[in-house]
Amino acid sequence: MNAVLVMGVIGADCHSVGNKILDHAFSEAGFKVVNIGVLSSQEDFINAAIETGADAMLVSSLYGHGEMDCRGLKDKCVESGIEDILLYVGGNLVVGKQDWEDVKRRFFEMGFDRVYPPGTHPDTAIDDLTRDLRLNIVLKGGRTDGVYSAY
Amino acid sequence: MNAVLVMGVIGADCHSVGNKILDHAFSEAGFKVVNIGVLSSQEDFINAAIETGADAMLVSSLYGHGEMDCRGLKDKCVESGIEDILLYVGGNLVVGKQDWEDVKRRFFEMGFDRVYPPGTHPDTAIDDLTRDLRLNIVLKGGRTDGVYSAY
Amino acid sequence: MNLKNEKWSEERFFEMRKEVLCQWPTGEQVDLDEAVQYLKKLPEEKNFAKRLAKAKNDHKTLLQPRAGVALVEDHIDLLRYLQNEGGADLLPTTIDSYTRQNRYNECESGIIESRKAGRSMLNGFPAVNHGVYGCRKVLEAVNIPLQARHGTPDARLLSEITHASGWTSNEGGGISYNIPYAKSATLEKSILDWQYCDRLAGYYQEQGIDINREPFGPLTGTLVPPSISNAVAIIEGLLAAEQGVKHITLGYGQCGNLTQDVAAMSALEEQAHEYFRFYGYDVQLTTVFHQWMGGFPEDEAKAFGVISWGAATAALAGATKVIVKSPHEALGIPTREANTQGMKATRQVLNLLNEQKLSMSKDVVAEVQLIKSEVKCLLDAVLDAGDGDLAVGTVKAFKNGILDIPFAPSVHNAGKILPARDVNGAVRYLSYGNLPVSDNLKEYNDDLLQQRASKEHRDVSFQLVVDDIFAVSLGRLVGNSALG
Amino acid sequence: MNLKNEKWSEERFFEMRKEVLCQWPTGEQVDLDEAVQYLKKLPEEKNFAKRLAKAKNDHKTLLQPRAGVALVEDHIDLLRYLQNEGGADLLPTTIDSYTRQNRYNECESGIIESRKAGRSMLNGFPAVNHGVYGCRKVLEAVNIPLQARHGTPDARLLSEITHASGWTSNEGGGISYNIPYAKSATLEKSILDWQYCDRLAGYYQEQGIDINREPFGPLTGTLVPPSISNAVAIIEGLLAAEQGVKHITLGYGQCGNLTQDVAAMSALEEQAHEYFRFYGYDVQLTTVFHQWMGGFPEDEAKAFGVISWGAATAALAGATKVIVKSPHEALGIPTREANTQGMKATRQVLNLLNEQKLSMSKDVVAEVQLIKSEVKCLLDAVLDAGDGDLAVGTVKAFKNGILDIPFAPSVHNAGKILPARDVNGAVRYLSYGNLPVSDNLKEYNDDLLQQRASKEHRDVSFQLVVDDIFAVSLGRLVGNSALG
Ligand code: B12
Ligand code: B12
Repeated sequence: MNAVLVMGVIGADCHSVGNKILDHAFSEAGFKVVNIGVLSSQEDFINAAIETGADAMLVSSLYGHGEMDCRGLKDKCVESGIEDILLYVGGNLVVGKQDWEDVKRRFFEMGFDRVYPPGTHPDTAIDDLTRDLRLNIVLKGGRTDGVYSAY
Repeated sequence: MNAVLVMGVIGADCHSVGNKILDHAFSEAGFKVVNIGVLSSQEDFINAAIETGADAMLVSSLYGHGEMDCRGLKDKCVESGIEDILLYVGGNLVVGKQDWEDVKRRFFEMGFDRVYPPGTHPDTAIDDLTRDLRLNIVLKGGRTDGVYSAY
Repeated sequence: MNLKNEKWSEERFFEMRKEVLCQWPTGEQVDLDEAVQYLKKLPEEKNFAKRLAKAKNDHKTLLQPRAGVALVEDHIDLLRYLQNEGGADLLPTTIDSYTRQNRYNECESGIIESRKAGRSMLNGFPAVNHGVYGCRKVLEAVNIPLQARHGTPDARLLSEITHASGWTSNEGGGISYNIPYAKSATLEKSILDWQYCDRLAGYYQEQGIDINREPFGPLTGTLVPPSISNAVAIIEGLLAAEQGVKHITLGYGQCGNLTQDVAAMSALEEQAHEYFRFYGYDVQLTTVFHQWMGGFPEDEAKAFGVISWGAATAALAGATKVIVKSPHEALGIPTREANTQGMKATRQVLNLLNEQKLSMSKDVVAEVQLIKSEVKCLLDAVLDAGDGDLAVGTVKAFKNGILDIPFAPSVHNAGKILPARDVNGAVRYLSYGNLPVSDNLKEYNDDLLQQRASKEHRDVSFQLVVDDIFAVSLGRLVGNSALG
Repeated sequence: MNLKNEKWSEERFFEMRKEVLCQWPTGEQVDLDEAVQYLKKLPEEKNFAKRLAKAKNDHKTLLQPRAGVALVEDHIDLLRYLQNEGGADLLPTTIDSYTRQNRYNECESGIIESRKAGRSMLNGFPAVNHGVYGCRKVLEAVNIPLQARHGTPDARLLSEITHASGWTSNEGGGISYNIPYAKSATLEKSILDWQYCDRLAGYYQEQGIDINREPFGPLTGTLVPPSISNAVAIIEGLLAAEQGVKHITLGYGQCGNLTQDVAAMSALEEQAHEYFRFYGYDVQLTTVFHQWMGGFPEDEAKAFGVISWGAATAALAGATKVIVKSPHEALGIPTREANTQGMKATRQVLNLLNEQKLSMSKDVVAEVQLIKSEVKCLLDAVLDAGDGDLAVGTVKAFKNGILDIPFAPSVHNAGKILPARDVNGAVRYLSYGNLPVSDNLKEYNDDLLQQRASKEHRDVSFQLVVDDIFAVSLGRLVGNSALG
């Protein structure tokens, strides 16, 4: 069974190129990709995740409003009963060139499991996903091998 | 009577473009210019100054060895009995991009009256010369007007 | 929805205005008669259209940055800095993304959060929320013309507020500010809404006030073949002219191949003139060249290389203005210092090339011909689809993939074409989708792509597209995965 | 002094060697037979000539910085950094100015002072003082070819030491490393001394070791008309070939006008080939393009603009390599970081242009013709002056102003010509001095200058020259005092 990823670009953000590239890369890597596209609200992400029983939610934000748009997403996931879903975020997350360690910390505090800087190659996320999904299963008490595979 | 300037490029330095431009500008401004050219030693400067009874000595150094090449020049002037001559230095005085205030201090300590950074316009030097030469006369107890003029 | 490429009557326009001005409380601040008086009193040097006309006449390329922050005072500081330190010829105000989606409530939060954080939390200036009072403050604080730059499918209120504030240019268009910027906004509506914006500009024009309009040339900024962007630019130019706009700047985003870029700019200007003339529009046409609009390298020195090559191409193409990127491009909205660095590098190159013309080589002439032929194929089909009506035809054309913009987010875009670079680095079609381009043009195109693939010892495939998307940010023009 | 353009016999060469190797104690370290063995064992990728030949074959432009500091260990760190971080294709070692004047005692002080100060007090690497041991350490610490770059009228000992150390390229020539670099060194002597250097390279070549020689193209780096620098480059190429040099790189310093620069590079390569063929020399010819060699702007962003435009021109001109400037150029010898920034900007532009050719427009063709005609006038007169002997003719030509380099410090240079930019920014002759250029060429030249003067509403006068010298550092190509 292939892991299901919900992905999209949050907020009023229309940057679609990276989204299409990630979709292509994740699909090629064997994941089942549910791409809700650009200009997606927190609710859009959560609904898609619930509907598809997704294992991970990959949020992109390129345009600078990421901090405002992502605030509260983790809480909403908890409220909606999908508190175990892996939460990744990446892109140009804040306005301007800021200290990356600081940015990362702010997003970790918001409840994201992984935070990616601009220019992250899709392969990095694929590696992490493969590792984290397996781990997640372990934590959830499931089987440790072969259950989720990207390939 | 027009003020006499001895000018040249010190040490093993061959940068001749600025030297030709300064020569042209100072001459146009009415100074009597004695240009000893590039690759001139401290002795060349001093001999030319003594021979021509120069009022000011304008040393250029572009190539980075200025600090080594200029060391001791003031002492030699004193020894040669031209301790009152105005001493200017300008160009790319040291190796690399260094803190300018620091560079200036080092050259003041060597006994230069004025120290110019890269990109100094000839007019700056002309203004300074006009002022300093007049001042020099005053200090020497001479007449304060009309004696030395650049025009 | 009653869409037609026909000048709106004053009644229809004024009818719609009432509705528009109610969209947010600051709409009340717009009084058209007062605004006309205000604009009439502005000094010449703040008029965008006049500044461009002068530059065109003097064969100079003007320099314009992008910039906008959340708060009025900060925005003024920023623009003054770009004017005084950066030496901008023309000033922008980049509008934030919530405004672009008409989410003025979120703008309000962004303004408050920005005050709290002590830095801009918005990626632009929320002009609607700041209203005419705020926008006029900005205009009055600077000495050169001001333009709204955004990406708003429905920019009616924004345009009302900014023009009334003396901002004499407005970027956008019903296609170029929808397909690359929106997901579900329909073209019927965005074209209608931009007819409104154009009609507004036309209204001012009728009162003797020159207003410049600039369709957004680069679209998605990512490997857009020149014939696509030129076709869209010409359509939006014609739609604007019909509503009474007299000062139009058509734009193009650098593809990176000098021959193609110079040719595309030439083709755009020539062919737009031809169409304007054909339809009897009397328009003052100028051009804008956008420095590379795709992904940038993170390294600042490399970014300077990209910026400078854009500047050189702008100069050699004889653009009336160039929109400047900064060395921070890959990472985030630039500080004013970084923005100024981009401008200084650009200015230096423009000045180095000021006296130089690139004489038309036979390669450039051939490429001009190619682009114009492709554009002709597209525009003929668009008009056909609309039974002669350009607006209607455009909507249908996007539905059928007769017009199609690569990598666009809109569901109203077919998304079937795929661009890739050829053996010389020019952007070609890996897939034409449904574009009605003639077979001989396609053969020529395919041959050039095949040459590249052979040179790189691989097949013509989607991997070329992926590699080309990343290429510039990885330090080259043509993505060649073999090179690593 | 017995100067003749004739290959030195081995006896004469070995006779002279004895004397040369005594000039400084490190001369003892050179053992020619051992050196030949050492060079034979070097890996291919450290051979300068081979690397250039490959690049030429692949139509690639290689990237080389300038760099040198006083101490061996620091110099190794520097070169490794430029290789690894900067991505240099070829490495330099810039030699300090005392070495250039053979003042090895002062070098010794410089080395000691540098140790004390903890920073380089010398503006380059004193290779003679460091000897073969020091220089081999440097070569062995890097992975790519190494070249000595200097400005030394008498570089005999320096060449002995560096070649014996496995540095497979040597920059310079009897004219180009005298007239712009010295005040009183006679041409008779400097040409003889460079015949020695060439003969040394030729000797290695006879032993089957490829050694590259590169006359210094840009001369004074300041508004040198292409016909002057091309004429000198071709003369030095011929003099080197006569001594048995087989791998020659001819150079040119950017003037800034694209048409002229591309044409000058074409003309140089074509015409050099013609002369080599005429005299029966079998030479592997490559070219080097120097980014703007005159005064730079202090602002780093502007400097990036100048650097990038140089990179673009190098690529479009198809140079085999480009010598890179840094954003610190106006201020001082660059840090390794600044040097790397210059290289990165350059690499980015080279890569953007890698797939692009500029097709020969008729303007370029006309300019090539013009430059070749002027060069022909000069070379004919030089040969005439020497009764057919190029070396003798060169000495006489400089005496009579038949060859003349603008702004040069040497008393053996007539200093009568004055360059200025024309209406398109190309470098022309404000005064031809005694150059034997034909009247029709002069008329064409004067007309272009007159056009510029008229455009700027002023006379053709010396002020043009002054303005043009400062122009690039003030942010433009053509100095126009009216523009302020
Ligand atoms: C092309 C582009 C545009 C196009 C977009 C067209 C389209 N529909 O996609 C246009 C011109 C329309 C545009 C518009 C705007 N843009 Co824009 N744009 C860019 C640009 C140049 C390239 C983006 C791109 O396509 N890159 C190529 C793709 C493949 O890479 P990517 O998007 O970065 O995505 C990759 C990685 O980031 C990563 N990734 C992304 N998300 C995630 C998530 C996870 C979980 C993981 C693991 C990885 C990951 O993987 C992706 C694939 O490799 C960038 C700057 C840059 N990068 O050079 C600016 C940039 C993103 N834009 C920016 C801005 C601000 C805007 C505007 C608001 C206008 C403005 N103020 O200037 C508007 C946005 C309007 C809106 N409503 O969103 C800013 C954002 C600033 C900030 N964060 O501080 C940038 C950084 C430019 C800048 N420096 O100012 N833009
Ligand atoms: C052209 C040039 C050359 C030409 C010179 C030809 C010639 N014969 O003149 C060539 C190519 C031969 C050359 C060689 C070298 N150069 Co050189 N050169 C330059 C360059 C690019 C421009 C100089 C120039 O002509 N400027 C135009 C004139 C009009 O301006 P100017 O010389 O600065 O002079 C003006 C002012 O400085 C001022 N001024 C100067 N002196 C004084 C004195 C007084 C009293 C006053 C008031 C004002 C004043 O007024 C002048 C007129 O306006 C500069 C960098 C730059 N500035 O962009 C490097 C530069 C000067 N060179 C430099 C170096 C190191 C060298 C070399 C040693 C090679 C090397 N290691 O790279 C050799 C020197 C060999 C030698 N023996 O001297 C360095 C010096 C570094 C430092 N100080 O840290 C510089 C700064 C480049 C760099 N950043 O590395 N160079």
